[in-house]
Parts: sequence; structure tokens; C-alpha cells
Amino acid sequence: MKVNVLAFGIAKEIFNGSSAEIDLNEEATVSDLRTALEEKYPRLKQLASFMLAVNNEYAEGNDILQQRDEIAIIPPVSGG
Amino acid sequence: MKVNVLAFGIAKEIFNGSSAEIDLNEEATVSDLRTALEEKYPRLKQLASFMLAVNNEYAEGNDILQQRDEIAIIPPVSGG
Amino acid sequence: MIEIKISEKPLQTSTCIEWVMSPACGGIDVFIGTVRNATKGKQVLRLEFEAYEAMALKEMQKLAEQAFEKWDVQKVLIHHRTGVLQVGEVPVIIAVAAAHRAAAFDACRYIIDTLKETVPIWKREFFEDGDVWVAAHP
Amino acid sequence: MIEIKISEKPLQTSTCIEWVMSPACGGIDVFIGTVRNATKGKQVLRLEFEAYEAMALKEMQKLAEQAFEKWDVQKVLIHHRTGVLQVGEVPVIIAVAAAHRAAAFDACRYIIDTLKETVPIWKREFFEDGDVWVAAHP
Repeated sequence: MKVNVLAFGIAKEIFNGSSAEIDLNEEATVSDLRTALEEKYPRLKQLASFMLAVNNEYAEGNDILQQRDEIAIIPPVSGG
Repeated sequence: MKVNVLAFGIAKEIFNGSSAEIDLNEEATVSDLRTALEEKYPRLKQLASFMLAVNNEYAEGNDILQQRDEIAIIPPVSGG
Repeated sequence: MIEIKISEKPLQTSTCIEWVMSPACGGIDVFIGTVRNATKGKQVLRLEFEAYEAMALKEMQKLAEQAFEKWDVQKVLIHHRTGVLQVGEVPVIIAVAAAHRAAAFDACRYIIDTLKETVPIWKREFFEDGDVWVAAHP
Repeated sequence: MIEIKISEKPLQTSTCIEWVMSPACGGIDVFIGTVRNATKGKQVLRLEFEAYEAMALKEMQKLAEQAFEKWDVQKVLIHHRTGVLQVGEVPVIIAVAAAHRAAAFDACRYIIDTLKETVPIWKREFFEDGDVWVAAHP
């Protein structure tokens, strides 16, 4: 399945756009997406860290993704 | 010597006025004044506590008073 | 910079905040005391604050100076009102600006906590059935 | 009561303070973040804040709810600004009203500390020689 990953902050620069499309197996987990993203965008490994959010909530590594999910990459936050 | 003691808050009610005149020996200390006040106004003993201020500073018991000092009785404060 | 005031007129929150704002500061903490409608479950009609003004200003100045000694703060403002205040009105405003927020929070809290212990200002609470000078009796 | 907002328009301190004031509250603590003219000794020209708005609102709501769980508070307001901000402008206002001041201070500080860790908002600092996404790199 193809999932669309929203990007913010520095991730937008790394994706060179406000989202990226990633190919995943059916039943792929958040960890699988993380691996696929780091493979496609090696600069992500230089970040202090990054989280993934699914449907506006921080996601755990073994959460299973579905194509209709709203997925976002969350680089280190710095609001306030 | 006679000293004038300014009163605030509940002390004004106890003095029945905004100040009281107290007779003290020359070289009297803040402690002597405290004793004289408690003698003249026994209701002071019912307060949670009270301090004395000399020239706008909290005074210690053995500070010596002078007639020209500005003296005040400071019942428990409750600003803010 | 330090700004200390005791006034019978209503305190102006926005003026206080404008005064502490500075391009060198990243964090401002403001404490606003307000007259509560009840104390220990009893309805409060209004309050009256009385100050030994000359000494209170001196003690407030000391608190502000202590804040500068203890924390890396840039601006400290302490305004206290006197006279009769209705429910919802503001007896005290403390505003602290610092480069970093931790110092602003620590200093602001220290000032209000210590003000309530050392500054010669007295509060009288008026109830339907009488009045009391707060903290006077054990 | 909880009031959460993300806006591109300038935040209004006085509106925020009016919103949290209540006759049942005796203490209000307000944190105001401001854009500082320097970071680590380097001159800052301006900032830009970007939010993942839907998620940020949800996380801000959670923070406010946590404040109600942890402390006896009555009103919590969190406003965050996005877009380009000049030095001296206000990216964030947090205001907490409580019957007693300790709860207001504790909750306000918890909210700003945790907001900086969990709420998906990003700050970009612009210098004379370039720009940086704050905290992005180790």
C-alpha cells in the first residue's frame, strides 16, 4: 500500500515538500514506516530524533498502519 | 521619655486610634516597649504575634529606642 | 530594573505587562491576585487593604532586589492596591521578565510568597455578619 | 473551563487575562513567551512558528486536561501563535486561575514545560547569516 506522510519544520526541507508518498507492505507497522523513511531520506538519521503521528496522536512502533490513516512525521518540537 | 507608636490593622482597634503614646525609661529597648505595650493593651497578647518597626525597618528586641524614632506596631501582615 | 507601587486606584495589568516586556527577555511570569468571593466556605462581600506605606514600599523594594540577587532576572514589578476592593478586583500584580522562563517563575513565586510574610499590609475581610483582620489571631 | 487557540494573528494578553478571571479564583498565573533578540549570544532577526495544527490543538487540550487532573485549578487558557514573529512579539500565552496561588503556579509551569516537549509546533530562528530549525539536530 502507499501511505502519504505529512511533513513539518525541517522534515519539509528533507522531503523537499510538505508530504511524501511511501510504499509499504499491507499490515506494515510504524517501525516499518520509520525504516522505509530513513532509507529514502537518509538525512532523517541526522536529526536529534523524530516521532511519527497517526491520526493526530503520537504512534508506538508496533501500531499497524492503514492506508486511510493521517500520518505525519514529527521532528523535534520547539514551540513556546 | 515618651514615644509615639503608630498602629495599623487590628492594632488600631486595640489602641482605639492610629497611634499610642507610651512612657519609657531613657535607653529603653524594643523589648521594653513590647512589655509596656502588652501591659497597657492586654489584647495584644491575644494576637498570633506582633513585631515592632523602627524607622521603617523590623526591629530586634535589644535595639535601643530614641525619642525621634518613627516607631510602629506590626500585627500579623496579610497583604497580597 | 525595578518598579514598585502602592496605590488606591485600580491596578492596570496591561500597563504592568508592557513595563516588563523587553527585547532581551524570552519569558515573563505574571502573578495577579484577585478578590475571591469566599474564604473557608464563607461568602466575602468585599475586602479592605491598609498599608504602612513608607515601610511597605521599602520591604517591596527589598523583595525585588532579592529576586535580582537570587535569579538572573531583568525586570521586576510589584504593584499593590489599598482601600476597599470588591470581589473580582485585583489587590496585587507581580511581573518578572527574564531571559529564561525558570528564573521568571521562581522569582515571581518567591516575591508573592515572601510579600505575604514580610510586607506591612493588612487585609480585612467583610462578611454578612461582621469583619475580620486576616491572620491577626491564632 | 479550558480555552485553546492557535492563531496567525497577534495574541492579546489582556483578553486572555480577562478570560481566566473569575470571582471564585484568588490567584492567576500568566506565562508570556516573547521573542528574544538573541540566542546563545547570536542576534536573532525574527522567528517563524509552524504548527501541525489539528494535532497541536489536541495536545494542548491534553495539557489543559492534565492540569485539571493534577491540580485544583478553575480555568486554563493556552494560546499559541504561528507565522513570522518579530523580536518582542508573543508566541505563547498560558494563563491559569485557581482558588489558591500554588495550584496556579504549578499548573502554568507544567503546561509551558510540557508544551515545549510534546506539542507539534516548530520554531525557525533567522539570523543575519542564515536560519535554523530549533532543536532539530543534536
